[in-house]
Amino acid sequence: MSVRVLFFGFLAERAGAPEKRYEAVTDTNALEAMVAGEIEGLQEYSYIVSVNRQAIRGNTPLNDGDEVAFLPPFAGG
Amino acid sequence: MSVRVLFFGFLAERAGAPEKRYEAVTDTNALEAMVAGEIEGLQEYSYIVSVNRQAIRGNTPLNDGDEVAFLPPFAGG
Amino acid sequence: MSRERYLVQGAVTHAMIGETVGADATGDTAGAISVFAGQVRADVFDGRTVAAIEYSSYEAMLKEAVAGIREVIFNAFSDVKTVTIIHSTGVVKAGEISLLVVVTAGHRDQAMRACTHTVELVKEKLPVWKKEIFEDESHRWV
Amino acid sequence: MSRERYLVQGAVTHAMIGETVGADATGDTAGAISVFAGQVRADVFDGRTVAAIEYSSYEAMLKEAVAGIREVIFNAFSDVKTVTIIHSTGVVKAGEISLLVVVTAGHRDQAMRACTHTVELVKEKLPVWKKEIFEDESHRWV
Repeated sequence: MSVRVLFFGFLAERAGAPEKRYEAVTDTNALEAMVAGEIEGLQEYSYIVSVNRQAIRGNTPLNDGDEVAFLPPFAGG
Repeated sequence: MSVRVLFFGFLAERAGAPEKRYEAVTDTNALEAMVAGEIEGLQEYSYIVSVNRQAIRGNTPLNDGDEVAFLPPFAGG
Repeated sequence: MSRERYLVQGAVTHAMIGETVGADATGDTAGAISVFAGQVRADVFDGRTVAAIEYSSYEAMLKEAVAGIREVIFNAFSDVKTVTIIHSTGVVKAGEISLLVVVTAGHRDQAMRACTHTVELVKEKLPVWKKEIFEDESHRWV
Repeated sequence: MSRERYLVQGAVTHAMIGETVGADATGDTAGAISVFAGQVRADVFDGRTVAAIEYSSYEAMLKEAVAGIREVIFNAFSDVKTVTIIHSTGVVKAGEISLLVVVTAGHRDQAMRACTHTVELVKEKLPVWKKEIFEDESHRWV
């Protein structure tokens, strides 16, 4: 299984790409651990995670083809 | 002496003209009495009087060349 | 900033809204622009539908009233940079705009509150009268 | 009323404000039009002056967020007839507009309150990010 992961705002800059693909990741906790290995200091940043465009709270199982996003605080307007 | 008297809104319609000239009128009470003789039911209408574009309260002396106006409630916007 | 135009013959056009914002929101320190436009409604009164409103005003007093409102707003809202008030005179048809208020400020809170307050003062302070003209050509002063 | 355009590349122009009002304030039952425009300020941070803001967004989520805001407003304000939200994406220079909100309603009270509430929800709910670009070409995420 494979999930599409999008990074926005300063997290896109930190991740080095706006979009990546992760294989064999079964839930969002596992994904965050993998991403934390690539983005130094991720734990200190304020952000939310969405799965298929819905913000999640707590660990959420992932399915093949899901679209996960790492969203810094919104700053529109 | 002579004053210029302006009527606005429905009072212009009731007065039959937007502007009239009154002679030998020394204060606003005297003027209102004269106007009341021309506009039937004036006393029952809600309006304010201005002298030289300043709203007045109570009787006010008039001088030659003054501009008096009869103003129904404002209805802008 | 001084805006000399405060009366317009007939309706305020949609283009005039953009032009006024463009004229007022100059410079790069105004972060917020708040606009209110009042439009003539085809209200029904006593079975008759409003086709238009004919506005009249006491122009010399209106000029002073507009200046007075702007002064009140600038004194009350220190972040406000410009205040423009444009009111129609003459006939404005239902569905057309008869009042335009544009306020610019550094930040949105004062821009929006000052715009609301300006519109309230316009209703209260401007020597403007309106005559509703119904579709059957009868009329009513409101 | 459905407004399909909610993202615009670069700045919202002054003409677009008039056009949006013209498209929304149709018919003759809307008496009040309330508009808010947010403009990029040349703020100074740490001795550097903002020359532009580069906006980015999560477009698929943004579309849903705009629809959600409109639904909240229509539910909260029964007199509101239209709500349009247009946000810039890409680079908007200081002194240019990056956000346009237009609300039409029967009467002014709900038009103005709904416009204010829409702007608050835009700040809170739209998945949009901004990067301040300073005159020396350095940048800062805000």
